[in-house]
Amino acid sequence: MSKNVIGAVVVCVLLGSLSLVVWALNNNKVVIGYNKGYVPDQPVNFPHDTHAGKYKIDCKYCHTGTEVSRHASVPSGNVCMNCHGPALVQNDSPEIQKVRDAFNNGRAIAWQKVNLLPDYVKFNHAPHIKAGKDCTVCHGPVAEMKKVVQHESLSMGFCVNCHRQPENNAPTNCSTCHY
Amino acid sequence: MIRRAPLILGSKTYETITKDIVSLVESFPGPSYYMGIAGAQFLLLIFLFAQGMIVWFGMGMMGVNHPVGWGTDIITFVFWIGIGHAGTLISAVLFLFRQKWRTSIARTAEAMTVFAVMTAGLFPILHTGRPWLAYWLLPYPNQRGPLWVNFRSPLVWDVFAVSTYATVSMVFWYIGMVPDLATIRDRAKNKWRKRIYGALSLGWRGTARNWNHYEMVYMLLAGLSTPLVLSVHSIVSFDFAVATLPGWHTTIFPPYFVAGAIFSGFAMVVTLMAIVRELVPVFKDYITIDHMENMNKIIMATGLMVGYAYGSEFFIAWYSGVEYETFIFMNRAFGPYGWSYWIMVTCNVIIPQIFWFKAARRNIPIMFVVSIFVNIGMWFERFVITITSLHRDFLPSSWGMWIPTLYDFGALFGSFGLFFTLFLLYIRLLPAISIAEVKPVLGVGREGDGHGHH
Amino acid sequence: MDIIDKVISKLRPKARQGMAGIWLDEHKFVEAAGKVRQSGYTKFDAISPFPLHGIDDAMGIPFSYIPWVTLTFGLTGFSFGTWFTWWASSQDWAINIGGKPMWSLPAFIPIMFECTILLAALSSVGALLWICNLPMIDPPVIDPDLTSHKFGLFVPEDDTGYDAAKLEQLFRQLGAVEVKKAEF
Amino acid sequence: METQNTQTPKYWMSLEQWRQDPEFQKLAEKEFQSSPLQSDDGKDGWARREFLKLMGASLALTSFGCVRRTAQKIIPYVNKPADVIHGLSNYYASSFADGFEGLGLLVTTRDGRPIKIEGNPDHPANRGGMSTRGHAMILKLYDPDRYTGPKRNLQNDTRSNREIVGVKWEDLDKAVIEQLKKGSIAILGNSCLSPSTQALTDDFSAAYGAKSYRYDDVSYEPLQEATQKSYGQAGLPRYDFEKAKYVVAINNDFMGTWLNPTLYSRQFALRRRKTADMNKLVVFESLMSLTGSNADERYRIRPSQTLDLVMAILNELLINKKVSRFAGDAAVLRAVSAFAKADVGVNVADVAAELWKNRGQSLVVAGGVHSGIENAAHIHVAVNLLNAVLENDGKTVEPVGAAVVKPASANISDLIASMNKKEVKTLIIHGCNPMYSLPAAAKFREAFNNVEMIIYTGDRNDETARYADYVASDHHSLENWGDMLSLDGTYSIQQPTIQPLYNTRAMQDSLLVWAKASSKASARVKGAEDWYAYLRNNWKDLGRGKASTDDGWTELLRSGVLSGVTAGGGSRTFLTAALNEIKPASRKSGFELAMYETVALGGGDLANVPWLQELPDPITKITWDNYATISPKDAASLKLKEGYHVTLTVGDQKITIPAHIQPGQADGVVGLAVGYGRVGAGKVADGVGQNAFALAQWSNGSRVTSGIETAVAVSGGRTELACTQGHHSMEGRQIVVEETLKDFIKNPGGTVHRHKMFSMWSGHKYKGNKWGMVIDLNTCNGCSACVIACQSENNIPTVGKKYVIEGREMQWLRIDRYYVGDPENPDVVHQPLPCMHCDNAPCETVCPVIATSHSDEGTNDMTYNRCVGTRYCSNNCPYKVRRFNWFQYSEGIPTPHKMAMNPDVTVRFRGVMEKCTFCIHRIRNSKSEAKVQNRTLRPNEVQTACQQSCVTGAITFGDLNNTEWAVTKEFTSPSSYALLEELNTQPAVRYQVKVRNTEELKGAPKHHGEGHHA
Repeated sequence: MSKNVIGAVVVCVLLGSLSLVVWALNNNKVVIGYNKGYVPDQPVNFPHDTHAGKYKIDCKYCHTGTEVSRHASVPSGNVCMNCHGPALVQNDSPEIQKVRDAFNNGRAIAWQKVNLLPDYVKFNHAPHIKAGKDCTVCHGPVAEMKKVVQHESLSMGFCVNCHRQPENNAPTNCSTCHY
Repeated sequence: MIRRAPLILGSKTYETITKDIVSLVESFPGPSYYMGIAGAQFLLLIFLFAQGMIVWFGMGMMGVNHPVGWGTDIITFVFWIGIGHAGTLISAVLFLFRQKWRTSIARTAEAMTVFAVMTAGLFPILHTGRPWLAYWLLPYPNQRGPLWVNFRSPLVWDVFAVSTYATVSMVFWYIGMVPDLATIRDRAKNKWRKRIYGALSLGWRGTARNWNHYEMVYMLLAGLSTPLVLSVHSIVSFDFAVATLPGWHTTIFPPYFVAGAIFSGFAMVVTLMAIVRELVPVFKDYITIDHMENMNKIIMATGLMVGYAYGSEFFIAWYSGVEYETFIFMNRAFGPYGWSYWIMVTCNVIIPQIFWFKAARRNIPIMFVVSIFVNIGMWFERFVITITSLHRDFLPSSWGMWIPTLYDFGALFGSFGLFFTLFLLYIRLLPAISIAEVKPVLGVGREGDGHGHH
Repeated sequence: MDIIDKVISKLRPKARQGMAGIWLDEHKFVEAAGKVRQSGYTKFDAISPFPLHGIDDAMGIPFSYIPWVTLTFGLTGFSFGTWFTWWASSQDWAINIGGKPMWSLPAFIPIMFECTILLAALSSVGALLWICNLPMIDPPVIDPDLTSHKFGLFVPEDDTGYDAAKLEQLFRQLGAVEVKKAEF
Repeated sequence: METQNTQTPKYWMSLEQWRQDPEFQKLAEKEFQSSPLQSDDGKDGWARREFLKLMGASLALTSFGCVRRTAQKIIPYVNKPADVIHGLSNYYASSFADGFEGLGLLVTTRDGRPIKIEGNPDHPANRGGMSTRGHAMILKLYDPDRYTGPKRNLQNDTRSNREIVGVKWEDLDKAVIEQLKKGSIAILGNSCLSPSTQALTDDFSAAYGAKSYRYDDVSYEPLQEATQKSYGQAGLPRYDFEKAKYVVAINNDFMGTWLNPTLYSRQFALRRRKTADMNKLVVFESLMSLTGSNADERYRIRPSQTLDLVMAILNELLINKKVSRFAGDAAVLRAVSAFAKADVGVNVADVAAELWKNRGQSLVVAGGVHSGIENAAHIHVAVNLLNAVLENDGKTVEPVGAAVVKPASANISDLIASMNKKEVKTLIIHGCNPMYSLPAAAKFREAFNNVEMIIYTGDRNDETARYADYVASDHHSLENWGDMLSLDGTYSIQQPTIQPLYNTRAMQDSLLVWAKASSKASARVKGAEDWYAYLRNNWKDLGRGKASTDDGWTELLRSGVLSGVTAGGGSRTFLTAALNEIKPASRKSGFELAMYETVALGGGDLANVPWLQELPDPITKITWDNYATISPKDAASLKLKEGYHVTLTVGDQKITIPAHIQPGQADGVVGLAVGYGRVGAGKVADGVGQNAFALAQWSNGSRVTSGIETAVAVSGGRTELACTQGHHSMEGRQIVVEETLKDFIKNPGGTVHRHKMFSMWSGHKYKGNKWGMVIDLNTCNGCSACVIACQSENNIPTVGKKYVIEGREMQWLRIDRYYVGDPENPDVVHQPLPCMHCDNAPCETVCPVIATSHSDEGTNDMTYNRCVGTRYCSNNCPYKVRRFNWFQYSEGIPTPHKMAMNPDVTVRFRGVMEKCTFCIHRIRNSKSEAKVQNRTLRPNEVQTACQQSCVTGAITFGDLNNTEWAVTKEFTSPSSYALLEELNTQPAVRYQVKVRNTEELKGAPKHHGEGHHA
């Protein structure tokens, strides 16, 4: 008798955990791979929490591409210099010194890419921003981040589960993203 | 009452049967075996090299092109899957029909099935452009939304059918082997042999209460395998029949493929049995000339069915009045690949007619040669279906030719290396004749024998 | 090596003590089994190298209930196949494929069929192993030839009316070539 | 002008800044160097950020999702140019002179690199369309075989050695100027379409007293000569095929290769489309040309009969019919009657009658490489007379004036003569490659020994460069400023769209630098700081005042075209004296060799562009080779089969080459394409085919390319020709439906056999956009520009000859060509075949992993990253439009070519299927743009690449759910049909029937179910 009880329990536990795994994977509760939580070191310690959080600078001030282009764009050196140019904000900071040196020497700063999509995924910022999606939906609370972290898995499930919501009225064709 | 021919020759007792069969596992083989396995290994190496190169550099290494998107890999896949049918047929269908003569060849036929399906199963994976992603054909939970598979695709049906078939055949084969493994375990003197076969035999001890359930499960598996075996080749034929392509888009394909599969499978069993009889002379008592003759009869019968299918295809192509269909069949027989069509007809329809003669049916060299021809013919049947339909379809502008490369030959001949390596290992490592099944039929055809109670 | 032996001995099933008789002739053996049953033993077992005709009746072994397991799981497999193809193709993510309806039932029949067979077959085998207590690690064997050409009866100690001496006599009477105390 | 982003097209601002500000230039270089590619492998300094996406590494990494990715970097600009938005294209209007054909360009650039050439919709020559070579020339910019800087060739006395060393521009200039000061300078140049370059050359000549000579690899000298003789005025004629109702082309390929084929094709199609008043094309020709393949009536003549044929028509009109004002002109009649006995093998009475009936709206054209017989100018004089007789002058043909291609004072034969007389100390060669295209008999090479220094302004180590002492390596035209006056009289501007990739210098800048060193340099030269300044200054006059102000100049650069100004026009009178020299030539016996230009390669200038080499010839469908074309009858009598080698012997020159049996070719004629057999053009072109010019004759100081007596011998051996279409008959199936004009007018599409289809269910509904395409087989002439446009737009790799033979070409769009009727002289049909985007797509059903599926906009989507590569879809595609990546093709793309990749389209990896996407990225971009601008798509806003490039407007694309789009009307018109309709695949691409303006079709329409014929 006890054998049967043990067997039944084992079978139930197996089935239960299997369904749990299925549910978790399908609903993006568990992320395997995809670099969620990736926090690379940047060449310049750019504090988003200061710029976007404390001073409430609009994301689009620097990331100018968001409203028109596929790419949000990382700002070019001259954008930094708008505020951090000679005799302007925070001149004494060594991090800013790096930025200014680079600009003055005509060097670009090689930022580490945080949120990366593969080549075959054509994410387009402009329509998402136009549709009123907040940057934080995908990028998380950047305004609180000292160092930018990949906040979401950015897996296909992550995209699709949002596109599917009827209120978003977004297409779920393959060619929406892949072409 | 007509006296039945004995199923097992020689003066055998239960003990000698055990000894005859198990001795193969308990002794070291002779030089001819080693030569055989060295040859098989060589072919296997060719297979590994060819497929390795293909996986590394791309499918372009093979002759497949545009418009002939499927070539050697798919032809050989269907070929091996077809081979695999005889085993299940012998062990399951003949079991259900209470054909006692099946007992001595069932094990080896099943082993052939398992190895043929294993060999076959590699091909659909290796024929893809990105074989390392072949697991995407399985509907497993994933982080893509989730994105499932296309259940309308015959290739997904294939995945289900072939994997089910492989699983069930393997289980069937293994369950049938468990009592025999126990026999080897009990006879073992060596500690490791005892351990290994002990583990394999699952601790089987042959109590009557176990035999009761065992026989029931064996029958259930036979009953389940029978529709399964018919479905597998039907589904493989759907790969073609469901397509739009003239020459593929044919309703006759499922029965035609199944008949062809049995045909080629039995031919392969005859080939193997002829070899086994030579390699292991003692098996001649178990795999008798009567067994061989029975199989040859089946070969002839299925050969006629296949021949009928060939004729019927032509008739329907003409009768339907579909111009593409008519063209493709004329092209099959008289186009640039006409030679392959006539090889197929010769090997599959004409040559097996020799089995109308009893002397030919009972002559080992003749049947060996015929069985080889049938296997060649059946490979070419799949060649004809795959290549000639693809190379000239609807728009003449996209017509083209398919020319095999060395890698095609490597993949084809190399696959025999894999098959024979497994088969030769099996002959020496596992009980090649079902001991527990042979013993009850010892009495068949023996009068006055103390064991016969039939 | 020794470790393996140790592990095996730990995993070995608990052996029952009892009396065993060995026969060489299967007809006498089947008869003997019937007689032993008539003598009131119920927990005894008959060991043979191959399934014996008539031993079920002689020993009163009931018809196997595994077909019910097969049926149940076959139906489960069928239902799962039906539900899953429907759910995945038309509910979870309906994608227009080849202009076909989202739930293209005829195209899903192969899947449903294969699920049925697979679950039925595996469940039958599972049931067999479950019922027969298999796999067993290195179970005691009364005589190695019982899987080759000998036939054995074993009556465990806990069987009703167990009496070693009486049993030995009975076995000898029924044609046993060997009778011994054994564990099984 | 429609563009895909919100910006209006931009002109290039920063190049000037770069030029003027050395600091800025340094900075810019730095910026380039900080590219990710640079940081990764340190070799290449070109890449921009988007480039990363092309790298295999990132693909490999992303395929294995669970592996922690290695870091990728984002390199922003240090100082972003205001116009450049990462991820959006900028469009620049420019110009491209392809020999004598001037095309207006719209260059698509991304982050400062041109990625695609499109037609400038404002340019009258091509109106948004583009030729094959126009599309392909972008790869010449990124050609890895280009010289990366000026070179010096350390020649020995006989110029037989090859020691090429790099040289600094300063040193080169010093040496050249020193040499120039010795005087006796000759400049050998092509018939340049650029007025400012011509002006500069003149200035240079004036500064040094240099003499100019003219040479074109593909020359129109006979036409120019005949124009001069016939009318007493220089210049080339301007044709208007749109006005011509009856066109007769005599050994002339005006649709494919002759003069301005893009413009002519467009004009012809415009008239073709007016079915009520449709034109008729009658072609007399020796070879099967693109024009011949579009003929309503086609007759075969030998090259040597070209003049006879024109005369026969004149004879019919002037002597037999006695019509026109020339009928009484004794001089004319004398000249014409001299040909009365010439046998042309064709009855021209009907054609002559039709011509006369349509006088004033007919057009006769002749000439081209394949009618470049001895005294070819005579043909043109006769044709001029014929057009005059038919009163076409001033209507369908008119003078364009001397401004367009300035007539040369002397040609290369004069140059050779003066070189031999040791009158030339310094020879400057630009814009032509005489060592490739001149026959050895011209003895140009030998004359080099009398020259002290040869300076060549080519861009690679080609046939001519290897004999030059200095190669002043030139910019690519996309790197250079310039202007153009095309043959239709339109002025346009050429502006650079990328900073020069290498240390090259514009030819014009070289001339300017050298001219300035002369004390006699004109004020114009002295006043110009560089070529740009010179050009700008020159345009103060050319631009009719519009270019004088900065705003005007800006506007000019924006549109690229000086609108409202057209050179030429007016009337002219035929001078009968021109006929004096014309006499019947002696008859030729045996085979006549006729060279011809292919649509892809032309004169061979762009031979190193793999797209062109792999473009199936519109007629033969053969790639990667030239071959001797021969008629089926001759092949039978020579016992010749396809690909067998033949040896063509002309005098002491021999060429052994595979043969191609060409239906429709005249008997007794061997055709051989020029442009192949390059030496030193680069890795792609070298060794491909044989140089036909080697067999050319040199007669009276000009090159003879046709009507050459040649011996043809089968020489054993066989080469497999890489043909993309192995079967040429439609097998009686309903594939291309043809209709006679009469039938078409009575009941358009009446000959199409329609099938009754039924379905068990109603099908999916498409509520939003539903994309569809209609291809008009009537206006499609098979020129194949769309194929290259598609290749350029969609990052399609080339695979090489071996793999084309194996059937692995990758072009998404193919053009099927079928012969109809008797192989001796069949009708030809062309059928472009993109993916049909079937509503009931057979490919989708069989894909196991949903890598191909249908979108709710009716497109058949191919998801590369999901594809495992079973190739089942391709097998099940009745149209066989799918292409498989048999190997990792992107590995084989040379690094600079990668800069021409379209970042909007995924670069496919090994083992996946691909196919036409309906330019889904363009749809997506347009929709995104519309969304950003709070609007829906405007009608006809989305254009596919093929549609955009199609100069005849044969392709219409758009939303089938919206009647405002042009495609809806076409799609549902009664003359449209679906290919293989009976399969019920419901294609989203339909065809318009081909209308032939004949009484009867060679392939009589019949129900395709009635069996097939061989």
